[in-house]
Amino acid sequence: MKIHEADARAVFSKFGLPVPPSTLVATPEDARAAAAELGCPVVVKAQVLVGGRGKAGGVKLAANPDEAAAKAKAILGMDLKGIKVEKVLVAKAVDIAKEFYVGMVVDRRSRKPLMMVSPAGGIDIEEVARTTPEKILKIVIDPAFGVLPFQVRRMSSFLTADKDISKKIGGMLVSLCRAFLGVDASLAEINPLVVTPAGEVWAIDAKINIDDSGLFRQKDAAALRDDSAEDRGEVEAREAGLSFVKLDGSIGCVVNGAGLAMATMDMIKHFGGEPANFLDIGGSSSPEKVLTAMRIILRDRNVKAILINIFGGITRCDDVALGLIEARKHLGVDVPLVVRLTGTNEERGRELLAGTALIPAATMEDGVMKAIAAAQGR
Amino acid sequence: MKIHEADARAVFSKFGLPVPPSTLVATPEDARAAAAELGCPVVVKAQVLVGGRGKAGGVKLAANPDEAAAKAKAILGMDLKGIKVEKVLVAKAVDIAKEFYVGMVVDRRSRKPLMMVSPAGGIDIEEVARTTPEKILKIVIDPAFGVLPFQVRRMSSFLTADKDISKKIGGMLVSLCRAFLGVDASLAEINPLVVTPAGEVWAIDAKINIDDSGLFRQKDAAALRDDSAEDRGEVEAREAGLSFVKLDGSIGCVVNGAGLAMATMDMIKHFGGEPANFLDIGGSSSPEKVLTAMRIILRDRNVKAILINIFGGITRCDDVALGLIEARKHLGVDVPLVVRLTGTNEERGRELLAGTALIPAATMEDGVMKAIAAAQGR
Amino acid sequence: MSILVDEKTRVVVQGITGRDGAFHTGQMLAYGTKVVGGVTPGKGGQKSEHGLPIFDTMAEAVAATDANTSIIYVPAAFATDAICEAADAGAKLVVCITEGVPVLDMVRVLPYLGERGARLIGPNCPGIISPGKAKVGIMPGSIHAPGRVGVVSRSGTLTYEIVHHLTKAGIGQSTCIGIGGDPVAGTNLLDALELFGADDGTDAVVLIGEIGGSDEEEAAALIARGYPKKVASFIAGRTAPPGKRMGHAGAIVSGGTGTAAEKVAAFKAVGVDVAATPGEIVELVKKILPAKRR
Amino acid sequence: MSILVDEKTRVVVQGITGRDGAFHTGQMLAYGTKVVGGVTPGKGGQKSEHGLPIFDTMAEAVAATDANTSIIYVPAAFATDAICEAADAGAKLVVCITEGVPVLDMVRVLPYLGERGARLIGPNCPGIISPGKAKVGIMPGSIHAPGRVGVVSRSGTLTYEIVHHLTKAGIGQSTCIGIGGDPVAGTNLLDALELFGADDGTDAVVLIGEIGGSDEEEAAALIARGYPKKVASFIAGRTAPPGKRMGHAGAIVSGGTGTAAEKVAAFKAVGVDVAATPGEIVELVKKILPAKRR
Repeated sequence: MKIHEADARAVFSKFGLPVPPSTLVATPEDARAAAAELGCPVVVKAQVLVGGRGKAGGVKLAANPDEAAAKAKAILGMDLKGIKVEKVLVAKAVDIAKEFYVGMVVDRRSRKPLMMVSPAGGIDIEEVARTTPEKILKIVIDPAFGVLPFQVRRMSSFLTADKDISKKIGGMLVSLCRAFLGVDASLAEINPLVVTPAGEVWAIDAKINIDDSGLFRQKDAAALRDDSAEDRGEVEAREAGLSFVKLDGSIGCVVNGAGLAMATMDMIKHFGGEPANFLDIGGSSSPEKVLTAMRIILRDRNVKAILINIFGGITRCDDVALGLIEARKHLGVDVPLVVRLTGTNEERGRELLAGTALIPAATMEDGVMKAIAAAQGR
Repeated sequence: MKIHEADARAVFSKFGLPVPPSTLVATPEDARAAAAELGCPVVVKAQVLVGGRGKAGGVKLAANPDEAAAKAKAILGMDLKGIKVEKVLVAKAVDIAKEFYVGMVVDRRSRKPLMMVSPAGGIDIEEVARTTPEKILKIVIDPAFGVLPFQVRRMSSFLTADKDISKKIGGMLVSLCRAFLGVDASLAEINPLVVTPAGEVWAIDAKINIDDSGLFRQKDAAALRDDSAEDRGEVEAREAGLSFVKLDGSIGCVVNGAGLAMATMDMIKHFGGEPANFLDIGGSSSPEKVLTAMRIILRDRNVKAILINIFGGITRCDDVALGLIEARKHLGVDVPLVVRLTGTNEERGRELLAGTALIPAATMEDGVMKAIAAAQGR
Repeated sequence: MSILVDEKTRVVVQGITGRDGAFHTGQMLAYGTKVVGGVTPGKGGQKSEHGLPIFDTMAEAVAATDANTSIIYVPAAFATDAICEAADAGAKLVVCITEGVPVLDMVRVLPYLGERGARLIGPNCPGIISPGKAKVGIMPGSIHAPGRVGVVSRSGTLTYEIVHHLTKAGIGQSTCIGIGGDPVAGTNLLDALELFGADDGTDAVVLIGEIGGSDEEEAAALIARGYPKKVASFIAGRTAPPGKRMGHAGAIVSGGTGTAAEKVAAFKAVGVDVAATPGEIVELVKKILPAKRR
Repeated sequence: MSILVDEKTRVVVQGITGRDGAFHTGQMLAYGTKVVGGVTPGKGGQKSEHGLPIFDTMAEAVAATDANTSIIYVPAAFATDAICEAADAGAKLVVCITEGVPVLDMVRVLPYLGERGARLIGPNCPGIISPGKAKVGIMPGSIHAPGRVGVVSRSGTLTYEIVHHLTKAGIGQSTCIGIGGDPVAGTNLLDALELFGADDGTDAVVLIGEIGGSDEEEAAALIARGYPKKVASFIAGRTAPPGKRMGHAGAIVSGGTGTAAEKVAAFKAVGVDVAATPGEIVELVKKILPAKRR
């Protein structure tokens, strides 16, 4: 789960990272007042959960309160990658002598947290990783200790030869690690970590993603969720325990299991169709989940046919069949439904669907072919 | 390092353990006031760092403030195993339906913290371990997690079948583990953990020993040290980085290394002498340490001879020799000094001591024999 | 032969009284798996609907049943504890079906298991089956057949789809293992490859990967260093858009890495064919199986 | 033959510029140990007083010198970090001389080392020596002689005393290892016994114990289960009063357990003789050494 910069700054502050003072505002007038109170220059930053807002004009410097109001006015209401900017952060600007990247993720390979630092700060770290990987130092962290002093020394001396600044950055690395472990983060980044000409260090941008699986015990973080950057269907799906990603094609997909759902999309494309979505109804199924899935898909006017592809394991085919029957009853299903059911309780599922207008398919390939044909009106 | 019950109660409270309210006082009048404020009955408990104070009459129940004052008067100034009682704790008494033992130590065998619980609370747990070991459940703790829920369930259900009380005790186990890990404890005990007839749970006694090696990072705990229960020599020795234990014999020992120091005592006894002390001047030696060691030993009027037994490794014989020369110069050395020096820089040490009145010994056994003879005036 | 589970596997079900736990216990028993008991704290002493003894703790369950394996169906908030409890009680294989276990818990769990000599499969996985011997998971037993092809997969149902094709084509499996869709897995693709590599009963391996991470690239590197068995592959997510998590926490193309195209290229570079559709895997396996064993 | 250190041991000294570190580096070099460099953060690039290269980090030191062993002389507050750094850099044996390391740090350090395949000796120990081959510690080299008796001890100087007696009596040592006086040791009595048990160059073992804990009782149990070598013993602290810590954090008789009498009895019960004085160990060893090897 992504959280807003303003919230990530608050988490960082709580864990002792130096973050320039800032105020979150929703109007140009409040931006002016905030700028006056903080002291100028300030940076006005769009608060949207999409990347690249700087390049898109969502971050602007203001030399005085009036300019802050004007910049806020320009940014508020702006459309950034489909998201309307509702709030801006007015943050005290700091002079920049150097910019570093500092970040932390969980590493699949070592199965441990990984800290990454680079002297190439302020730019896209994935670009750095591709073009100049030697500029990134990666350090595996043991959660029983957090980042160890020898690791801190290695990283901070990788960034700078200045002992004084190196020590300050070391303190930030320790705090970042505590914050990461403390909030069940899946990603935490300071990009850039700035050194001022006077030798101060600041985290002038803050990014934290929280592990969705950790939210049950991170109540404070869970309250920070902002759905506005998400498709309505994706929000609804998540709340119902489904996983849904909207695409641009014409064939809706209801599948159990993420791998099979991806493979279904891939096969539709392979045989010349276009999937309208990724949708995984998850493991332990219930008729309600299927009903919700159908409702979300049917809302998409591009959808010309729906393929239900179920290979039952923990998901039971009879549960799916019951959900489909409910959907036919309660939702205006005006597109062809192709249904493939195999696996746990498959016979009972087929029995339940016998005699309905649903188009049965014997195999996944058969189902994909029939759905493509149906979508093309054949 | 042992800390007082009052301080251990404060640590427990900080980590969320239910501890009955109490007040630390130094006079009967203050005990009366404390009892009145807390509400009676209260328990008046001698605050001394020695075990068995209950049996020795250092813990008394008082039904009203006047009785509290009287009991405090009886306890204050009392001599408990050589320690004068300077303060008493006046604690609100709770009704006792059941008493359990709960404790935590570091286990040498598993090299992990170990939690121990027993339904035989309120009595000496080492006695329980000897006579009815089946009444103690021991659980190894992984510090990366602290005590895990399944371990909590095992321990609390070992203590009681009552689900409600079991749950409350479970919470106490979690808190005790956090306290233990949080203060670098080497031992933490709640004995007894009391269940009241109404089903409340209370930690009515609190004992915490802090790992001396952890004190450098446990500043709060380090401030709780009370030397009053210790021999003056032991305190002075510790402050000088030496390890000293006073005994009742006539032969003072200055040895490097705890094992060799013990073996020296053992050999003195083996050959018919009586050691006056255990004294380990430690590893990295300095002439000052030797000087301090001599000063501490010479204070004991029982000492009739001193044996210096050094096998140099990280300790250098020349450092020891310089210290002995200083001691001869600055302290009134009026007993025979038998000196055995072997190992690192042994020749330089012997050279430095050549021509002094010190009695040289070729081996440890030779030194022990000469020291026994000297102490017996032979 | 097979890996990790076989006729000697003795299973305790943690969460045996839950809906899924109870259902799949029945399915495992029906398959012939030696399920010897279950654990649900507070229900110790009762019998499950299958007539199996229920224990309050794994320690009691292992002591009473001599189990060596556990399978976990408890809710996510209790799964970490259940995994640790199983390993601490002496289970040498722990299969965690539960999804939604915090990743930082897994980071701490794996060393805990390592110290106790236990292996974890999962979490968020379908489990493991050695056809004809034991099924410790939620996969439909009927689609499997005993044989000499090992299957390892990051997916659940997609594995069933592919195994179903293999079985229908007369190609049996030594063991099929679903490692799960989370970023930190107790047993990963490389671990499974190594186990199959050392298994006398496995002639070839089917590797079912997906977008996200670099496990497939590492598997390709392992194969390049000299792997004793032939491998055929399928990669899910060729049409997945970047930046979107495709169900699994680990299935995400970010910053242009973790794409299906990269993984397909990595495999092809080391001579591992990649099927375009699940069904096509049958032809690839026929090509790599030793002639006498087809 | 010997255990853990020999001619192939290549040592980096952590804390080489400190008083003790510098002194004992000189002593180790004089003994013939292959000390290949040192680490002191902030002094990388300089040379030690012995002419050895100094590095800022263990990673650099290991990369430049191909070291496999580290010895640590840094102050207690930095020792935990130094141990972890050594293991993380690839040192397979880490000897920590420093005393005063928090016990709960050791609890966390040991799994960290285990994951990296590293062994720790210490902390608060004199180190290890394989006479004539390598000395990685602070013991006086001159008192040792090559031979076929293994020595393991919870003590430092007491070990020197006993080894000195052995050498003077013409009994050489395969390896002498001081495990240290702290309650949690990286290598304990049992570990050392097992290593000596498997060492072709060791004919008999001298075990030097002391009051506190139950390591000696566990060693006796190990011997009772069938130990391949003969053992002779000495136990320090027969006259130690209960409840008093005798220098070592682990040397305390509490609640009537951990007494010398118990340990002596445990050894005698399994046929291990216990010397009354350090010098008496010579006679005991002569009794148990195979005739041809005396």
